[in-house]
Amino acid sequence: MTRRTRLFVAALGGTGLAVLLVAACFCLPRFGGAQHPYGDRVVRASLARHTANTIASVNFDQRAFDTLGEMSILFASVLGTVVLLRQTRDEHRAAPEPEQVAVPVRRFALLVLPVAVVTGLYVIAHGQLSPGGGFQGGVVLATALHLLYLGVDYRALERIRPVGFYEIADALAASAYLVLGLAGLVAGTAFLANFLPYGTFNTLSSGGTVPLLNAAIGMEVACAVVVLLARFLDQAVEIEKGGEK
Amino acid sequence: MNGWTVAATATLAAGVGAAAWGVATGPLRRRVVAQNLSTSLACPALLLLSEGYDRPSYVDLALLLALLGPVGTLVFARLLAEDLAADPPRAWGLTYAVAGFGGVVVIAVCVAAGPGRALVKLLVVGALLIGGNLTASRALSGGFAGSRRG
Amino acid sequence: MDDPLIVVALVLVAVSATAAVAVRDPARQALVLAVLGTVLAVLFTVLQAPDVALSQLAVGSALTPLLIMLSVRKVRRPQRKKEADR
Amino acid sequence: MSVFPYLVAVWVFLVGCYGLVTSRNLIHAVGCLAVCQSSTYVLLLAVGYRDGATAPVFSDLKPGSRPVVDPVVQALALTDVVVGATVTAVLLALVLQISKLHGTVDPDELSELRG
Repeated sequence: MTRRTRLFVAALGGTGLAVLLVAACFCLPRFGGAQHPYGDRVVRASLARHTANTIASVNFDQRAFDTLGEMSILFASVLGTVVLLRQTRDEHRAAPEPEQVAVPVRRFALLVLPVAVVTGLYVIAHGQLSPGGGFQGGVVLATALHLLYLGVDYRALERIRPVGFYEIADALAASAYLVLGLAGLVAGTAFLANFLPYGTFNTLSSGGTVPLLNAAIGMEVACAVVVLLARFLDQAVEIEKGGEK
Repeated sequence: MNGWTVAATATLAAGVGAAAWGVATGPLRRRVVAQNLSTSLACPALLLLSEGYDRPSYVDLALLLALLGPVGTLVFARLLAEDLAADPPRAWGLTYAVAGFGGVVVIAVCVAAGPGRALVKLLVVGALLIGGNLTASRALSGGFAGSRRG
Repeated sequence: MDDPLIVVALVLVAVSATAAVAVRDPARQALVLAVLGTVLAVLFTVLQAPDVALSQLAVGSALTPLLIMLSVRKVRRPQRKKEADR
Repeated sequence: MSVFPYLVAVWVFLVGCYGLVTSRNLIHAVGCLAVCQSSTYVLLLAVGYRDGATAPVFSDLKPGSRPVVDPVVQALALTDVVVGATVTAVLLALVLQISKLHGTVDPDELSELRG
């Protein structure tokens, strides 16, 4: 198919899709309407289970099975990236050269790094209370580590980031989520049911299994992002085409 | 709507809107500066919104943006160092103006919040916001030597 | 209640999404995508979804740009090496 | 106002699709796909919004004192934002493989290579 026919077909399909989507918009419930039957029920259920952040309650309690699916997509995509970006036989590793970074930038990076790590842990730990949770905090933690690459150089990052360790931790976190789900079965309820005591409303230990599942997801996301970025950094910085020199 | 949300609307429409325009057009040196300023303008807007909605927990958003916005700019400064070395950005007047605006917003929100734990968090956000903005600008205008790799 | 605020945020999202598609160079597109991420986070805050906004900030401000810029660097490098050899 | 947010979501989705079809660089195409993804978040959150309501996060709010928006759609969008980023990473890894094998990331040149 030539470029022109392809564009023509795409324009035809796009116009049809646009008409259908716009027509569908006028059939949706009014923006800002007061009718939210599921939302109202979820909020009631979440308050009954002493979880202050309703969204965390949906993610890690009422729809925890759904999150298991999301987590397996995450795990599969990390696996896919690791397989796709492995070092092939016709490539070799070249040691990265040290980077000259301006002093204020380097100081800023080294100063912000611990602050970012603490913020990441804070966001994970308060997931069931205030906005945040494992997904967000995990990304912040992983990004924080890469300040070393941005502010110092790649060798500094490699020293504190044994990729094998993060790969194992990633798998451990994924299985921790499963084990917590199975623990529900052992306790005599259902898979991924909230079987722990709910605790006092609006404290760190409230919500039963929510903080535990939240922590497992936080660890999973942080390790997954570190492993992903490690593969990309390897490709962009170290691995070069050509045989062993 | 109250005064806080009106101020946030103005910041978004004028400030972030201009930054979005700046990042989409013009030479590379203008685009990177616009990207840096977009985060340092959105952060005060988030603080204003938190105050306007009367929800102290929304301050976490501003905290995260003040923390990660400069990191994003460092990414570009680092990986575009060679392109930027040929044509470094020179927009210190604008950068200081935006940093000053961020400072004013942080002080206003601090006054409204009053003493307490919330104040400490707001001050941390303010320090990260202004320090991050200035450091990221410094990194853009020749913070990296632009070596071939590393 | 906050209609003008929502409209401004929506317009900003539409404009930066259009710009992200119209800018054809991947490195410059990554810059626009970073701004799009920030603007989306503001829109989510305005729509009273701070959790989603946090997610978007964490991903959009540093992670996605880093991934794209590293890919651009890797794709560009063989070409640059050829030029250096010449 | 009652459909404007939905229309913005439709616009963002279509503009992303247009970019995908006309892209001459696979990395740019992956970026366009990220734009398409973001349209779904806009649509979901617009469906869950309620006039004059606030977020259903009760750490700094007395339950029942203010109306709250729908948390279900937020939970859906929240996980997808992070998972979508890792899927973007897989696509970029595929692009890197293509660039290694064929020395180009232009989809048109790639289809010429195949013949």
